[in-house]
Amino acid sequence: MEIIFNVMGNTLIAELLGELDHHAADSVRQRIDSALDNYRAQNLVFDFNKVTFMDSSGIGMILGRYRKMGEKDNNMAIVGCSKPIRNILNMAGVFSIIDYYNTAEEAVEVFDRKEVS
Amino acid sequence: MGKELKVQLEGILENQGLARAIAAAYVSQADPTVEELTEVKTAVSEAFSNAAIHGYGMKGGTVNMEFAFTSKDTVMIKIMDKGVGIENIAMAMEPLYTTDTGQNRSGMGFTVMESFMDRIKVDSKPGEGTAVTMIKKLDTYYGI
Amino acid sequence: MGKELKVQLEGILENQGLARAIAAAYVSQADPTVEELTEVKTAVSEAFSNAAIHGYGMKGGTVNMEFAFTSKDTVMIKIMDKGVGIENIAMAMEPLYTTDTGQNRSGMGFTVMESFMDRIKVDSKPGEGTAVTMIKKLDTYYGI
Amino acid sequence: MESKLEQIVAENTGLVKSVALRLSYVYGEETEDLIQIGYIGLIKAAERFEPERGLKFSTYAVPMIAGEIRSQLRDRGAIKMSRSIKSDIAVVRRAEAEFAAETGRSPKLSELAQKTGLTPERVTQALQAADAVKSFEDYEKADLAADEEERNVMKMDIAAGIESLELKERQVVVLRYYRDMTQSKVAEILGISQVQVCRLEKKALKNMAKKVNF
Ligand SMILES: Nc1ncnc2c1ncn2[C@@H]1O[C@H](COP(=O)(O)OP(=O)(O)OP(=O)(O)O)[C@@H](O)[C@H]1O
Ligand SMILES: Nc1ncnc2c1ncn2[C@@H]1O[C@H](COP(=O)(O)OP(=O)(O)OP(=O)(O)O)[C@@H](O)[C@H]1O
Ligand SMILES: [Mg+2]
Ligand SMILES: [Mg+2]
Repeated sequence: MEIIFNVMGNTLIAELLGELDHHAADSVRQRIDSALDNYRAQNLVFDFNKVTFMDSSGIGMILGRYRKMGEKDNNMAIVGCSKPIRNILNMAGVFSIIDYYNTAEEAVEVFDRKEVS
Repeated sequence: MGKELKVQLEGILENQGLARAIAAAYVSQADPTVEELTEVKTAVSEAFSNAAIHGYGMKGGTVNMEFAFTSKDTVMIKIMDKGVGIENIAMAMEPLYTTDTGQNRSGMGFTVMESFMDRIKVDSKPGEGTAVTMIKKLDTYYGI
Repeated sequence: MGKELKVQLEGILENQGLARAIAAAYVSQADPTVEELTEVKTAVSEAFSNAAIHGYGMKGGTVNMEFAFTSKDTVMIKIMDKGVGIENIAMAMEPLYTTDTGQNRSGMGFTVMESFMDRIKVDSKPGEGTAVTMIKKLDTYYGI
Repeated sequence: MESKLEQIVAENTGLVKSVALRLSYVYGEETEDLIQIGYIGLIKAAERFEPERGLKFSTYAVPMIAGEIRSQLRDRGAIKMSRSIKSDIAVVRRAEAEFAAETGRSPKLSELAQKTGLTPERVTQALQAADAVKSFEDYEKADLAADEEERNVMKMDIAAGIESLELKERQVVVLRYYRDMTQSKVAEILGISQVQVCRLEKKALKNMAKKVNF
């Protein structure tokens, strides 16, 4: 799986491409964690637009990052899921703790507003 | 049954994509929707990764898969390992239950299989291995 | 070898497409070109149909297929039946040679396999069955 | 020694032509270009050929000629995931999205085949290939390929078409393109006239084009 990182202000956007399965998950976790450290980002957006396949490994990957980011000031968002992927994340209740937006820009806007208020 | 397929491959995570692709090739014969195809692939991916991760503790071992159509539009998929087996099957199938002590597993594999397939049966004995049998009716509802 | 795959299915023409699709799924792991993929699929198709038509005389029987990478970019495919076998292998492999008395066979199956794969070996014994082993080097791997 | 090599090369120029022709169909490159490259492969084959091993020269040379052509095309960046599968992926993906928007449900493989004009087998293959796409570059290129949509220059894939040919057409195509025989040689073997061979060949190529292009 390929990941392209993008930074907008305090936010790290991880755009994932390809198949996210248990085989790919290990390295995805590591790369995202080290990017979070390197950019000292406060917020994290997962862009799933180009993910062609995902199984439950994606849940673990996202929730793991959520736990790691932990602190109250940090924000996380997920964007661009296909229907099957949304289904899987829903099953685990991921969207009850992490917001879903259509685009990364939208997510960043919301984060910015939160910071102002 | 003429359309049965038996497959044997090594239970390592590297083979997860291959296991999915074979399942897709098999099920494609029944003209599923793209969504159904994704659901079957996901379920197979979960069962196969469980065999590799839990059954064989990431050390490898043979995984057998069997595919059959029990009717024109109903597919049955069986995924078997000869790994450590499961002590308490009912508990293992609970959503969020995982024996993984790290931060990486969500314990949602069986839940995903149950949601995407119509029926799932787990046979397992500690020390002997695990067989997951899944059945899915492909929706011919649209009359094509 | 971790990437080996063994497959068992019924040797009937209905399964020819499935045999091709499985071969494609396997070979796809090495990132072949579309052309290479088509070549492998066609060769598998020929060997599989020979098992069904000649080996089992269209009455069905088990066909085993084995896939392996002998190196990163070289695939080996073996297709086996336990059918009637071949009396004279060299003759059978000649272009245009066919034992089909009707109008349907062109006697080009082996020629196509030889043209599309790098190496092909046929083991056969009358009354015991036939094994066709084919090797192809995918030349996309290096240099890209 | 030297003249032996020249002789082998001279005797097998037809081999180069037939391989080049075949690959030019597949890759949509100029046959003449490929013939030039193919000669290099032929010379290599002639140098390395060991008759003692009992292999026919043509059996040994064809993969070397084809290999030479492919590797040069590859260096030029002409091959990787070839154009047809990339555009297949994009075409299928778009058709899927359109279908879902129109009907509110996911399409069956047969419906995608109908909508795209591809065979169901090719739809399945495109879906698998789409899953396996591994780089952003390939992903973008897939969309580009579909935008260009030069269907008439889509490569004809001889291999894919062979199985669907009628008996005589199949024999002619295999003998001509894979066994490097002249039309008159084929005519002799099949016991028909050269004109008939020529006709069969044209018809076969047309049929394969019909089957493979959309
Ligand atoms: N083939 C198997 N062999 C042995 N134990 C298994 C097998 N499959 C599942 N288990 C046990 O069942 C538990 C639940 O499996 P499940 O797939 O639901 O979650 P998980 O694999 O732990 O996490 P996730 O699949 O979400 O990454 C596992 O933690 C493991 O203890
Ligand atoms: N698996 C097999 N078992 C028994 N006989 C075989 C087998 N494969 C090939 N043969 C014999 O070899 C001959 C040549 O095979 P080949 O595939 O080249 O041509 P064909 O099958 O007769 O025609 P085509 O493949 O062009 O339709 C066959 O006619 C048959 O007699
Ligand atoms: Mg699991
Ligand atoms: Mg044949």
